[in-house]
Amino acid sequence: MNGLESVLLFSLVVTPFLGAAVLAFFPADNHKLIHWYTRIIAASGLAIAAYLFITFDTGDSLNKYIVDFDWLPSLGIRFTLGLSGITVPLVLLNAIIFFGGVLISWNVDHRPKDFFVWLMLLVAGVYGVFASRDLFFLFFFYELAVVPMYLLVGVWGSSTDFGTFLRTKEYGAMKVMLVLVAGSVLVWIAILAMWVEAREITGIADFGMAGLSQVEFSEGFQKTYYPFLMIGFGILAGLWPFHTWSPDGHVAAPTAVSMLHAGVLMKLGAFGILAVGMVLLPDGARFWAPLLIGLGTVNVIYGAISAMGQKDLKYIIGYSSVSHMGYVLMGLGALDTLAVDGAVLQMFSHGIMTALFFAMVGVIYQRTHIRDITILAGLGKKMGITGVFLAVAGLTSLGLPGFSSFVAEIMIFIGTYRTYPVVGVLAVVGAAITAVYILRMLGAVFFGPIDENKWKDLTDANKTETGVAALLTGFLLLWGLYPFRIVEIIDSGVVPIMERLGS
Amino acid sequence: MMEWAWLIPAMPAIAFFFLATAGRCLPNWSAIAATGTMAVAFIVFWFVLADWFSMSALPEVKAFGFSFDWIKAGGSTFTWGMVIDPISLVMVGLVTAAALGIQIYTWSYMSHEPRFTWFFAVHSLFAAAMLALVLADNLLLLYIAWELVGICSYLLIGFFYDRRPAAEAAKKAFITTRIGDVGLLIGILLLFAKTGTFELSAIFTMVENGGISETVITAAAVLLFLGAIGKSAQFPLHVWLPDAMEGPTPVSALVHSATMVVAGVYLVARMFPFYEHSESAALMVTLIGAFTAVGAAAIALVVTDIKRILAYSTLTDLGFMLFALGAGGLTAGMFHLLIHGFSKAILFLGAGSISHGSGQTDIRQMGGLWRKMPITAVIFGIGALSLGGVPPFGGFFSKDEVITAVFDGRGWGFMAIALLIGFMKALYMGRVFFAVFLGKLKPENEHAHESSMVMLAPMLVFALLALFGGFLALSYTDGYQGFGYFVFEGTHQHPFHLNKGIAIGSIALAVSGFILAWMAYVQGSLKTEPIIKRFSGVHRVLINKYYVDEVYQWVIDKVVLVFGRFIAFFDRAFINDIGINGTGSIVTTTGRFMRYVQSGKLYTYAMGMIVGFLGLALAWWVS
Amino acid sequence: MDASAVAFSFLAVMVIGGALGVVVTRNVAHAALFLLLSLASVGGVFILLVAEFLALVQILIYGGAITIVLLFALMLTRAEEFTNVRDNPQWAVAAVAALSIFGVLGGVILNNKLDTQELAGPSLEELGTELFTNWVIPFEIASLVLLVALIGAIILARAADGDDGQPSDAQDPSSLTDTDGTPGGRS
Amino acid sequence: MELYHVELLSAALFAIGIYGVLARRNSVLILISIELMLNAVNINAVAYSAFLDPGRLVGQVITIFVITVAAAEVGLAMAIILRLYRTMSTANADEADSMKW
Repeated sequence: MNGLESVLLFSLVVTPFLGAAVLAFFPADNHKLIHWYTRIIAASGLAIAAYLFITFDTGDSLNKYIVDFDWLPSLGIRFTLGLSGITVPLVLLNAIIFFGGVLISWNVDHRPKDFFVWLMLLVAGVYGVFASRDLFFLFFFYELAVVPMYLLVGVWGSSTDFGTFLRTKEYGAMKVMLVLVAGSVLVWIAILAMWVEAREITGIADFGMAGLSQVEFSEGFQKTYYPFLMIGFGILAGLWPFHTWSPDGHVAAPTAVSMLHAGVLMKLGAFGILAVGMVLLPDGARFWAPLLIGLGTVNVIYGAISAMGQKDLKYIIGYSSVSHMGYVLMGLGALDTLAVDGAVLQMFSHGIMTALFFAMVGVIYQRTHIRDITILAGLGKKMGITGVFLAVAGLTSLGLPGFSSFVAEIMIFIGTYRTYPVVGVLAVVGAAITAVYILRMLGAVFFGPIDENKWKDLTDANKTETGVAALLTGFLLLWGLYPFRIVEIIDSGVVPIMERLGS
Repeated sequence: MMEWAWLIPAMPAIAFFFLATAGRCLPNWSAIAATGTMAVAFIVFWFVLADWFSMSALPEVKAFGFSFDWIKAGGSTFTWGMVIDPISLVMVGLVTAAALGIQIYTWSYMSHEPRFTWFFAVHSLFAAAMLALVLADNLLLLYIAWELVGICSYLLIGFFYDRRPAAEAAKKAFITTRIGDVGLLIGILLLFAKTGTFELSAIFTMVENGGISETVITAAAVLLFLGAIGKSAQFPLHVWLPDAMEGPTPVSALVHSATMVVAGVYLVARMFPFYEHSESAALMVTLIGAFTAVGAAAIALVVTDIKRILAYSTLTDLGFMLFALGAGGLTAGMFHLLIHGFSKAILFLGAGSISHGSGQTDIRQMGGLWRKMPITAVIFGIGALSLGGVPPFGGFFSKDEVITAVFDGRGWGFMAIALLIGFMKALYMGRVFFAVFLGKLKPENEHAHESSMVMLAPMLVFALLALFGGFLALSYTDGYQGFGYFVFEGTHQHPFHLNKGIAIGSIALAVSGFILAWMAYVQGSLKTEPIIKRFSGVHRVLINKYYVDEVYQWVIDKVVLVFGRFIAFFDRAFINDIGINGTGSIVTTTGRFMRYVQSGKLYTYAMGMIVGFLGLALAWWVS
Repeated sequence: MDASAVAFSFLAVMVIGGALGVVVTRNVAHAALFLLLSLASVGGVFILLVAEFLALVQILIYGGAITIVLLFALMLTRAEEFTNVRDNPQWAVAAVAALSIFGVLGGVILNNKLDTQELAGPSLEELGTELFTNWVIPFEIASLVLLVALIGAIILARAADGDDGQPSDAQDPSSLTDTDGTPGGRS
Repeated sequence: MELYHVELLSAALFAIGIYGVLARRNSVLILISIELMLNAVNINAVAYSAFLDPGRLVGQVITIFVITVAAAEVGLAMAIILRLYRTMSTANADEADSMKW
């Protein structure tokens, strides 16, 4: 470990861990102390991530700020952290959403201590996945990020009766947990296979990604094991047809967990495909790219049409996440530098955007206890601020220029169009369908006459909630209007991968 | 001064950000901030224009632009830059003037509205987006501005969001235009894939020297035109424009005159080299333009809501412009766009003034209003005569240019259609003017009153422009040899020329159109009821706008949404309940059977041990 | 056939017979007595194998202590079904399994006859020396095991607070009438 | 008397013990059957010691430990059976199955 940045990176990953450990000894009934403590932890993470992002040097080396400790030398396991151009924005994303999620959880008063302990562990896991340069620890953090979801959804979630079917929080929690663990099993198989194969070839036991990326795996091996990574990580990214855990998880999850779930957790999957699959198994990635882009296209169109048929706000946004993650998968599958750049930016942008969505839906649900858009109407009269921010998220979602999603999507469109024109066309069509369901949702919830008697005591978003929404909107606008810097950073991470892929 | 041209779109954009963030705190400043910035933009425009003329000594200097890097990734650099050439100058002039005038008008018209600030904020953004659209030197920035224009129209049409029709109209406008945008974006992507750049000048160079194949040019031209169809409300994506009346009147004025709808025409004009190089695409533009113009003019003759008549007249005029562009008449199309912009601004502001003063929107409830609102009547009359194509009003010159261009480009048959459109324009313009202002004053309109000077002043300015704008076509000095020398493509300088036969014919048709309208709605010698009775079927079809809306509504309700619900159901019932839950059920069912192994009875476990041992022994023996 | 062979045959019959008696009798008390017979015969086998000390220990501990403990426990529980226990339904399978085991073991034994030395055994002195020198630590640990087992048995068998030593009502109220107070349950 | 005679005796005793464990329901009888199996092992240990081990000691020492542990086991097992009988009013091993599934 050397240099200020390395120390900061290490502390970024470790802080939520220690924070959770320390929080476990707090008095459980002092809610105010617990909230403020968590806010400080989250804010410090945000500060570190912002510093790392701002000072990030897009120069020569791929992985920067290396933190490296021996952990189990006989198996080649090292605790290695490092940042590349791809991960810096994602780490920042995680910090932003964690901070926003903690603030938006001001109203959690059921066992807040336990809630925040699990939330911090989840966040620590996500930081770890993004920063790990060692597959063993990457997998460890990956699991660490998944497991708290079970308790967070199962204990603090909500059950909903949709008339024809029922979605309990227990069901949602179980589903999220089982599906994600199933995905991680596939990932783990592939990781072990690579470890064994690499030891066969080089004679060195090594879980480190830097070492493994130098190994020349045979083409047959790559073609066999890339699908494990693609599907395994893809499940977390909402790859069709393994996507249903995501909307159901959202419906059951509390607001902050939804934000982290769609905002960060789903990004882990796409990040894994890019940073593990495509980096370590380039031949496999090339061979399977048509499948990935095909499933990504299905995600886009299918998710958008499904969202159009939904009535529940969280389902609409859940399926829109499926649709938007489709753009990410599509961009990755195009194997085009511009498209992959766009995919990474879309991860960032979609993370912020869905977080904003869920924050605002949480505000609505907390006040009305309704999420059915056929019942809600005309809320704009009473909840103007909420409406504006939900509209911001919606407009970002449908790819309005000025917000960062547009930048990401246009890059994906260009990249996919010039590799697979038909897919490019379908992607554009998907964006048009998005407009339909987003405007339908906004129109149904906020426009039209309001029932004055029913919503007499309805209040708008309070200062905290407005602040969170403004923070997220600020990032959407910042990189929508001036994407140069973030694209430059992402590009510096993507170009070496693409050079290795030979495209 | 040209290097400051970026101020033109930037000023209203700054106003938007100021009003959107801090506007709540300073409500009284909103109008001043918006109008002030717009005025600055307008002034900058004049300096830029002056600069342009001082530079025009060098004919090869067609454009001046500057740019900055917006994205740099994957070996490509995307820039934001501006192009200043005659087409963009005309558009900037129109947009800044119209936006400024309409904002001043709004001071009075919207003064009672609590969300005054928000209106000015979005209005500013609308203008900024339109200005960026017309100044963009590359397709990416053009698309960005294009989308922003769309979203502003959504916000403004849906300004009265608590009224369900307004919300629905806004949604319809955005989604309909968005469908066209799919084509536009695909066209842009196609061009980028083939040329590797978004820069207009680079693309045009490749078009000129054959760097792009004919097929790609045609495909791109058609795809780009899809975008224009959406934005300029051409058939079959025209349905949103009449409904857009749900927005406040100043919005309608802005949408119909200078922003939004003319964006499509501008796009075709801007991409004109494509249509020059692709005869089939140009023919498509002509046909769609002509078809829309005739169809919409027929509807304009029967509907009775004043704003709807004006809306269908806009459709007609937009079709008319595209008609000209498709026939190769860039100058004519742009000129008509300019004159139409001023005239239509008057008509809409006038209509707003009428409904503001009398509370009526249906022309059957009006009549004789000139006694109560004489200034409005005069101004509205100028607009109607101009669009009706009566000399010496501006509309006459531009209409004549269009018909001449059509004749030159497409021959007699199309010229006849153009003349027919000209006649219908005169007829419905006469109808709306006479029915509203002449005739007997109805008793319920006794309380009608003239609007305030704040509203009338901008109308007066536009009236003067509509009145004398036509003379822009003529040549005066070496520096300005007429509109046709100013706006042209390639080497086809197009001086204003009067084809005497066509001019006489069009004047005769225009005047007869007004006379017919006068007979029908003032003098009464021509009865409309018998005609309606005689052609009741046609009338019903026209009143119902050819049932296009109904068909679309049916498709949306019965196909799109049903399909969406089906997919949602499919996802839940099949993918989830069978696919995902099914996997879970297989595991739990297996477990439910397997658990009987766990009997709780000691002797079965012991038996398991023994059987296991025997099995091992057997295996050992076998091996 | 020499004397030791005759004695071994006789003892073997006694061991097997006693064991079979243990597993077929329906009365638990009889089973305990058959066990005594079988184990005592095993003690006899030990004598034939020149392990006199073990034979003594076998008869004292098994014959004396263990069988007595079993009989005491049976008396303390005094379930009437103990005089007529039924085997479980898988007894036939169990018989096959047991025969199979015997077959496997017998096969292995007969196919692997080991080279034996002359039959001999250590003297009692040797055994004692060995136990208290080389094996002293395991020996002491074994005594600890016994102690712990003893304490554990006492704790398990004594009635908990509020437990009157009767079968609890919740499980089977009818059994209350079958058993009376068991003073042995309280320590 | 050869070694394999003793081994066969031991195997028979072991098999009978297994039968008892598998076929009996009463936990006391299962316990007794286990004692039979332990004795089979003891016979083997002593026999090997007598026939094979040059020092002739280890088998007997082992047997002493087995007997010790068996004594401890019986004591504990009987206590458990008593306890079981008191709480579930049965001494049958298959009726105490509340921890299944």
